[in-house]
Amino acid sequence: MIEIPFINLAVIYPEIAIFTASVIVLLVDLFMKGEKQGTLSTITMLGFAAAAIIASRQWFHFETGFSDALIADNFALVFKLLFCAAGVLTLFLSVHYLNREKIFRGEYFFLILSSTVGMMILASANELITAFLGLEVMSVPLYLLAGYDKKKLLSNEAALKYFLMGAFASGILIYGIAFVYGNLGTTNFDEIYRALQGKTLYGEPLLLLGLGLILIGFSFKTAFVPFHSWVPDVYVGTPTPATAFFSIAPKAAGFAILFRLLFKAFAPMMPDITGILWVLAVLTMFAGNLIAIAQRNIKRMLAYSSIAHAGYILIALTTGTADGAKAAILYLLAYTAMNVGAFGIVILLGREGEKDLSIAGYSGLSRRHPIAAAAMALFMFSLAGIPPTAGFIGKFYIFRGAVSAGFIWLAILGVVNSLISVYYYLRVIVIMYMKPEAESDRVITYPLSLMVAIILAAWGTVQIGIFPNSWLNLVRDSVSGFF
Amino acid sequence: MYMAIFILFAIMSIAGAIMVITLKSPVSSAIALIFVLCCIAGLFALMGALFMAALQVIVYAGAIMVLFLFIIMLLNLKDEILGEDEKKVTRVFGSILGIAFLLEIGFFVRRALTVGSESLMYPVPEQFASIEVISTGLFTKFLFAFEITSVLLLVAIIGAIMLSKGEGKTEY
Amino acid sequence: MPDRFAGRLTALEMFGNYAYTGIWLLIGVGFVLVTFWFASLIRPQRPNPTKLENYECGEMPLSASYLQFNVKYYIFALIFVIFDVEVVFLFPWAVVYNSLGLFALIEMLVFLLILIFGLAYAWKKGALQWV
Amino acid sequence: MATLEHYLILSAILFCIGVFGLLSRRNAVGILMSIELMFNSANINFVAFSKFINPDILTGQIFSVFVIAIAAAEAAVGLAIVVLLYRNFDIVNIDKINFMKW
Amino acid sequence: MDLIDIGITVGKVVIIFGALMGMVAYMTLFERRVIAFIQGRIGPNRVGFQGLLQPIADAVKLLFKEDVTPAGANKFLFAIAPMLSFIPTLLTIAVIPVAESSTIFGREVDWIISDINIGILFVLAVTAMEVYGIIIGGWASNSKYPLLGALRASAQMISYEVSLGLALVGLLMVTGTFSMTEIVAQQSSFLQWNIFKQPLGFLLFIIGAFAEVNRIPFDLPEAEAELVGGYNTEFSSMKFAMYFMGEYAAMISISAIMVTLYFGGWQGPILPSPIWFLLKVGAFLFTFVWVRGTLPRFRYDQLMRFGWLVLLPLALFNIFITGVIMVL
Repeated sequence: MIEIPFINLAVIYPEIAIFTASVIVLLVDLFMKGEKQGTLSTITMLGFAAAAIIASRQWFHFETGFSDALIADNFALVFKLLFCAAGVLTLFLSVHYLNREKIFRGEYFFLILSSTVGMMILASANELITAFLGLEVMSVPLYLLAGYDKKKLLSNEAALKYFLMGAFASGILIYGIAFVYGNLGTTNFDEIYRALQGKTLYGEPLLLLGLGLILIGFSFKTAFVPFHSWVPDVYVGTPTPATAFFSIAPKAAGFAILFRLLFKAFAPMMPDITGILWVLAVLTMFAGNLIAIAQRNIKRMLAYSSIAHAGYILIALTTGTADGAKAAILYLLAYTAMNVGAFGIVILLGREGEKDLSIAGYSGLSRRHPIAAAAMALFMFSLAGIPPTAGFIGKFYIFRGAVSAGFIWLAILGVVNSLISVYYYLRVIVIMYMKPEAESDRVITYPLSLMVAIILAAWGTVQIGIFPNSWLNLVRDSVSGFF
Repeated sequence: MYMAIFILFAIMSIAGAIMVITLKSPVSSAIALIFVLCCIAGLFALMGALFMAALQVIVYAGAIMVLFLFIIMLLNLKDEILGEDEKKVTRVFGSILGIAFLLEIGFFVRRALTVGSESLMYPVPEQFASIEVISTGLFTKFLFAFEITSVLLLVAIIGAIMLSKGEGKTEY
Repeated sequence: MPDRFAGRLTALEMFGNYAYTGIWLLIGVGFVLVTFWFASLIRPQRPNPTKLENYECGEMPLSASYLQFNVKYYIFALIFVIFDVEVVFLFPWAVVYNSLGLFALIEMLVFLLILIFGLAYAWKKGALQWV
Repeated sequence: MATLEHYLILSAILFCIGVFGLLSRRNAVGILMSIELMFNSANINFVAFSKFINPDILTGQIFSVFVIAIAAAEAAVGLAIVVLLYRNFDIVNIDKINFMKW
Repeated sequence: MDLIDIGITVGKVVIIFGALMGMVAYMTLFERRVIAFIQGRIGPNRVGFQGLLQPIADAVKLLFKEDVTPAGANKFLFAIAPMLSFIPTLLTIAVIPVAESSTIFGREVDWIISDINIGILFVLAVTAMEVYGIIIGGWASNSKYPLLGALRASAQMISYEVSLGLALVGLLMVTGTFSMTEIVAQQSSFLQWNIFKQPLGFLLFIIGAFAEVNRIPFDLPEAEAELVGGYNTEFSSMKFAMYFMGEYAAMISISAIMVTLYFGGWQGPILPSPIWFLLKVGAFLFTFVWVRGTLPRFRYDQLMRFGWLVLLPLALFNIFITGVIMVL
């Protein structure tokens, strides 16, 4: 008789909730006749809500299960909550958009939900193979979401590009995992940590190779420069709500696993790879910001800006301290709010067939649509990191963390980058407020769901910016038990 | 003898792999890939990993490659014109990567010579080939990974059907 | 006497029965090749253009032979790949089923249930209908 | 006797060939096949490590089972995307798609 | 390992190979005669006594036929495709125990080419490769009918391969081993035959087996009326013969597998074990012929629907039932 392992399903309650919702969505879509968009989005919403409630009730429980393959500490839970928030916001963004583009299909919700399952696994994975499987469960729906708008060439191309890059990254990643396994004989993060005691990275060539390949693999997925070349085209080709989702949730998931990997499993090796991360951070920030300046298409600009923001979070990763991790989580929360808001406005101002995406087309928007312009201005300010917005608070804590950990140059370069980014974010505002109105037959309707998303995002942006204390408490709790 | 068989399989798989990436006709290249996969299965068998060898042939060579061949025939892929200038950048990049990896190989070779070839050769326990050991691990320690695989497969099946299905009820 | 063969036959000793499989394979390949070779010695070889044409019920082939075929084939191959993976997970499971018992049954039920949703999806979307 | 190094070198060579193929092939199916080569080299590594490093628990082999399952899922999805592009726009070669656009 | 061992091994291989080839040859005659009988005809009875030399005459004829490679065909693939169809079938024979182990020259001889402990997996792996002979053959011909036939054949084979595998899972749960010899050893008496433990599994397996070897009622790939001759239309001479032999060898090997897995293999009372084995295999071969003479052909859509929506769920159900019974 083989001993039955201790399972502890509690670790994956949120995942189960989301996955159940996805299956129900699938079945309802298959067997229900007539108008089903309302039902499907309600189910999806309930799934996210249930997962979020479960996750918040597990706060400070520190469950582990499945032979330590998964761990539900606060760090994982805060990311799970973030994914739920991102999912719900994406849902609000999607409803109107899908109708406008006439591409509604039940699979959309299924894909969002199952991708979230993957992200949650990634956030709570405590073992490399589980993490890899989580990454795949996350990525495969994302490839499909990129190609969701089947009739559009850009969307198709985006799917192919995203897929090829993603599969390439997976190949590199699994090859790296093989070397780590080969060198240490285990893939469990705790055991890796124990096995690494007394070893140096440069004394173990196989380990160095493995860790390097793993980093490259994740760099592809989280789009660090120079592994970012897929980002702009994929972001532009993907349906806009999915783009908003892409720019937030998978990135957050990637950072979650990177934090766990580098701060926990490979903590003894952290000093050795700080230099690499430093270079990655600087490259990512500069490339993202400098190329974003030249963009004329708002989605493309936001794509590069998302690369740059990943660079800021990389600063937090480079510090290797608890402060860094806290700042990163705070920044991700802030970024979720402001980026969803920005994409919401882009959807609001867009028209069927993804037209009206040029930044120049926003000229004089303030006169005809003052509310939309004001909201956009808020999100742009926040993305640029101007107080009193969420973006400012996020950046502030990241740079402070970098300085206190002794990475003064990194902080300075980060500030320089913030200044560069101000240029292109403010340009949008300038065009909206200062330029004469363009000849446009733009008619804007204010669909309820989209407005809910934008208002929530604006609320988040302002809330984190003005009353950061409760959020700071949240992130402080979320890293407890992690360090 | 073991070494001879290893070298035979290794050379065949490398030659096959080179054919995979250089042959112009996609069908030939897919068949070369099938050949490579079978050689790798042979290597697995040589290592005593019989279950893996069988799995490699059943799933990889016998199922995934059928899918590839079907697609190649379905799309009627023409012979590829290799060696044009359009991908020069990637070619250079590829060569650099290739050289980097060759250096890595050189490193291994050196290490192989210095460490001594017998040092890593443990006697293989009786149960190495045993499927029970794999199953036990698969269904106890890696239970979660196993279950999540089904989610991945579900997503793949649904997504692939969604993408490749035509819009109408019957259109395929 | 054994000494002369000692070096040569280590493979059989080392890999035991697996080596026989290889030998059997070689015999099969050899048989086929010899047959082909023998046939090529004795058979006539007089090709002409008409003879080399594709068979199309006696008509001249009208169009290129590589016709586009149905995406259906792809969908069947796709479902096959997914379920083949499922089958190979079932094999190790079946072997330890006796020692894991109910636990294994539940595990596999969850696994299969999840995949059956995929099958239901394919069926409901008409991917399994050949029309 | 073939040792661990031999297998690692073999897998590294296959991985190299895969990476090179990925960058030099022009049609998406060819690229996908190169990616399969990469997955396979990882598999060789896993099995070799499980034999030579810890032969009594076989985790490496279990990993390669998962890798094969993942490869199957990826191939299915990737080929579906290829079919999609081909059906709608008659594209199979990736240089019709501007990959390096900034 | 000395000369006697080598001699025994060689002898074993020669006997099994020769027996297989002989069975393939006489299977063609047997089939033609039985079909003729079912249809009220006589069948070939001129060459030799009751047509017993007919297979030899056929072989000689095929040897002397011109080998035509159609213009535009991929020569290399066209040449290896028949081999790819024949050799996997041959390989499956290697893991089937054909008789009780006996003592020759004071040595224990197992009547099995290679007694590997993953026999069933080996069979499945090799079966999975069988499809390539057909796909490649059809594609390399550069012709319409073979391509269509090949695609149909391969789609059909892969569809039923899943059910075949799943049917075996049920068996594996009962036996708990992949080794063919052990499975035979477990079925030492009539009542212990696996057919009684896995009746539904066997039914699924035999249906899958019919589809795998492309026999009526699943012989759509070769449907003469629709597709000329299916994937082997363009093949002639020995290449055609190789496909033909592949098909008959597949029938024999799948019968042998069924006998081994479900019907106690070579075991039986009184008569010597090889005779029992041959008798059981012969019964299955007769079934193949009988079914061909009796049943009509499936329509293609029926075939696919049956495979995926009836056989596959049934096979899963079989596994579930087996699992529940074993737990109870």
